[in-house]
Amino acid sequence: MNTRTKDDIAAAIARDIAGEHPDGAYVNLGIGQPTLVADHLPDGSGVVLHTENGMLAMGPAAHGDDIDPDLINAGKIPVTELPGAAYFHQADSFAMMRGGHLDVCVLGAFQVSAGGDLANWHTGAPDAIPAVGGAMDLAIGAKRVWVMMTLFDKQGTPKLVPTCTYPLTGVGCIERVYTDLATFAVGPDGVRVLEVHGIDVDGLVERMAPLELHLDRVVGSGTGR
Amino acid sequence: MNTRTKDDIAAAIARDIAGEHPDGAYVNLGIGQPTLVADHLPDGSGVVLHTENGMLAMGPAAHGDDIDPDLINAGKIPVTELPGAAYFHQADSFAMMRGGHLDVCVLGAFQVSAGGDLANWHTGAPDAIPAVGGAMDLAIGAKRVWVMMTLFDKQGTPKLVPTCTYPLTGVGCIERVYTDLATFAVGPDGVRVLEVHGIDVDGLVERMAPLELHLDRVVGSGTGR
Amino acid sequence: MTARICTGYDEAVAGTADGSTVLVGGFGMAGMPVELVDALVRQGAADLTIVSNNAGNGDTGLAALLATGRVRKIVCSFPRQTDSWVFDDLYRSGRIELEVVPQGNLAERLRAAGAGIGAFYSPTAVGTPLAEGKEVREIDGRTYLLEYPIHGDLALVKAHVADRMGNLVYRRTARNFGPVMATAASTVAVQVDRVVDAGALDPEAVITPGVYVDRIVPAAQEAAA
Amino acid sequence: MTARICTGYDEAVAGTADGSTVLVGGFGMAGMPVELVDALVRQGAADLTIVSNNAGNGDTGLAALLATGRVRKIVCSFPRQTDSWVFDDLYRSGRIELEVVPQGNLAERLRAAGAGIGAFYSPTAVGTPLAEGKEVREIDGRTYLLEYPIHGDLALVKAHVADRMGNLVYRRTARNFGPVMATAASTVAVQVDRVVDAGALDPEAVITPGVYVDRIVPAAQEAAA
Repeated sequence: MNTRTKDDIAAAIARDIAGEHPDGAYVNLGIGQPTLVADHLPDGSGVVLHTENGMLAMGPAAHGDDIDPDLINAGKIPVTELPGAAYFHQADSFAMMRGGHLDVCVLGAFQVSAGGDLANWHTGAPDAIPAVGGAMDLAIGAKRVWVMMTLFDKQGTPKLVPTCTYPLTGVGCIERVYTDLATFAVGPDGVRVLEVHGIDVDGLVERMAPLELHLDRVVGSGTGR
Repeated sequence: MNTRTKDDIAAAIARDIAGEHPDGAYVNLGIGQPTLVADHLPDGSGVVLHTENGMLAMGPAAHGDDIDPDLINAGKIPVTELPGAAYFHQADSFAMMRGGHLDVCVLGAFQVSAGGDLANWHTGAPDAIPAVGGAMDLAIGAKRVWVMMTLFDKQGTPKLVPTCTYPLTGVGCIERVYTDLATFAVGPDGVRVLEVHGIDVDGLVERMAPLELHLDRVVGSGTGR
Repeated sequence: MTARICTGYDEAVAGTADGSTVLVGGFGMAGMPVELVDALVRQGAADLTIVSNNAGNGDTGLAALLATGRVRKIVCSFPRQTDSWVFDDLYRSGRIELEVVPQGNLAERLRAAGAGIGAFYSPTAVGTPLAEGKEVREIDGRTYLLEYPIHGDLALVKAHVADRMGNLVYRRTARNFGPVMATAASTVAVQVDRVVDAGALDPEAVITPGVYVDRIVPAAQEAAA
Repeated sequence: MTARICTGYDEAVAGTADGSTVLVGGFGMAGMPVELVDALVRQGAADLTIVSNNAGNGDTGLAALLATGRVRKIVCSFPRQTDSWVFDDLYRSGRIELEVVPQGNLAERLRAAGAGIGAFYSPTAVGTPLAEGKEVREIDGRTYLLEYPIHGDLALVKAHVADRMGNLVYRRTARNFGPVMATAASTVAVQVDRVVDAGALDPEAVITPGVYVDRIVPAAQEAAA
């Protein structure tokens, strides 16, 4: 089976960001896997990374002597500063996000619904300690919010679902879902399969049931095209 | 008659600011006569002047080569910068004011009511072009808002009145009124005469009628004390 | 999108549609983007709503724009000045609509537009004629008015220096409305004294991060053109 | 009042009353005022409400304060971290109350407190469990929640350099919550790497103007004491 690795998915997102924003995009990459996208941005893409703890033009992770405890990303990982960087406080940083000034935000997810609802902050387990961070602000803030996740959980249950069963992070906020097996557009028109990878469309439809999939625009290895 | 000049009034306000804020006060001086207060602040008072167009530690008016068109006060007069100055934008400047972080604001007035209402932005004349500037924000912003004005208009009518007849700038916002003939405390307890100058108390009571004056704490030349 | 360095002022205001709301920076002449306003006069868009602290000085800049008769409405805090004869005449003859907004509310409404805030409760103007028609609410013992954001289609801003990423710094009190207006408009055009390379501005001292800026005109380049 | 340079951390937190709300800066350890929090542990005030982005790391600083059992409630966006065992234990055993607030709403509610805004409508958290009990309003076709200010009795902030007027600059992403918390508390205590004379900081680059700062502890002075 020829499924995509996290790196493949990150590369696809990076390609789409660069393709849709030829003059450079302002992008926020959520904690965890979405940060991999930064490693795949093409040279000269002009993409500027925002980290919601207060910085634009964030550079790659810092190592060795470059580590400065005052310079971290939203995941509290030491990072670096690129030429043209700017620092700002939390209210200004989230004003920038909430006001819709960032082009793309890429987040991880527990679940995404067909209509674009996002659940990524709480499993709903009664003993879990709730912690939201900036997730709810990011979910509704950027012009376009994309999700990067595996399509199925460890039990084989789809994470793209008719309706989220986990507590929501945001309503109708997700536009696209990048996964190991397929890429989807979600929203008011429902779920449209954009690409498949290492799975054929019939297999995908079967495993995703009862979720209804629009298949009129599928491309990718799974279709043989 | 030994009434106070504008300079005398400004000196009295400066003395009171310094007396009530021995460690230095943050003060906004309104356009026009209140700016005279700056000239009377005692050396070492530590008073820091705010100008609502975006500056703290504003210095005296600029002259000659010191004039910089980018450095003006709220009256659009060229001013100077003192050591320890800070610049900020309009939203931050009015947040500072509205949030109650300034100790004293001194404003001019058309009328002040016994309860502390202020009218200083509009005469109510039907052909007047309304223009409020920062007056309404200043009126309700500082911890203590004081007025500096002549007690009577050119027709001899008192400007400290039972109820303002001019359109209001702010409700119940004024605490003290400094005039050429007397200084008053105003507010929920009504009008209390604090000092008189060049007018005796009986004369003051008569000219201010029907406004009721509390006289239990009067000092000054008019009483002979 | 990353800011574009324009070859002239006309390019920076190109495409402004009839009926646009245009935010114009400046407090008096400090921070007034005169050359951009002149370009808007040449560009010819009509039926404009202008949002600016004042309503023009003398016969140039904003006053010249008003004189074209292409401004339907002006939203400002202080239209009436000694040299605002162009506006005064239009207003008195009923040829321009005026919305007077207290200066702090004007700044905060622009900030709200940029920060994705739907509306906010301000204590400024409570009990005054400018409260007419506004929703009133008591919160924690204090009375507030509900104020809505002011969005612009275009903002014209004057800053001091831009870097090639669009980061801006201002000069002294000329900063005034620039930073908030730059957050509040769909297209932001900025005139600057000069443009420097990315990395030449101190990232700690950037006032307007490049994410807010669309078009930049350096004065030096204009002079050389 | 002008800020006071304190001789030590204990002086900076002296007088903190039982039942106080204390705002604690920092995002993870960046900008965390560890020495001021340690002083608050020694000071002994109980029944505290702490407002901070996280709920303590390891066993020092905020975690040490929680471990004293003198914190009744914590308001934060992201309590759960790999090293938040002190908080986790208190929470699971029902010995601390938790209010989870999305990070952007937390910053904006602090800003509102400092800016004199009575309440504001935020689009963040609409349709999520964190919207429970909040007033909902549709404005211009979008749904918002009504959010109230968060005022502090005391703010503990870490900055980089202060001048003798109390003006502050920060370092990189350690700026985070410091500037908004400094506006939102009745008493603001700041620890800095060093104090310089008035005039030594660039007035264009001051992030927190001195008007917001009450008490300053320079690390160098503490080391020398």
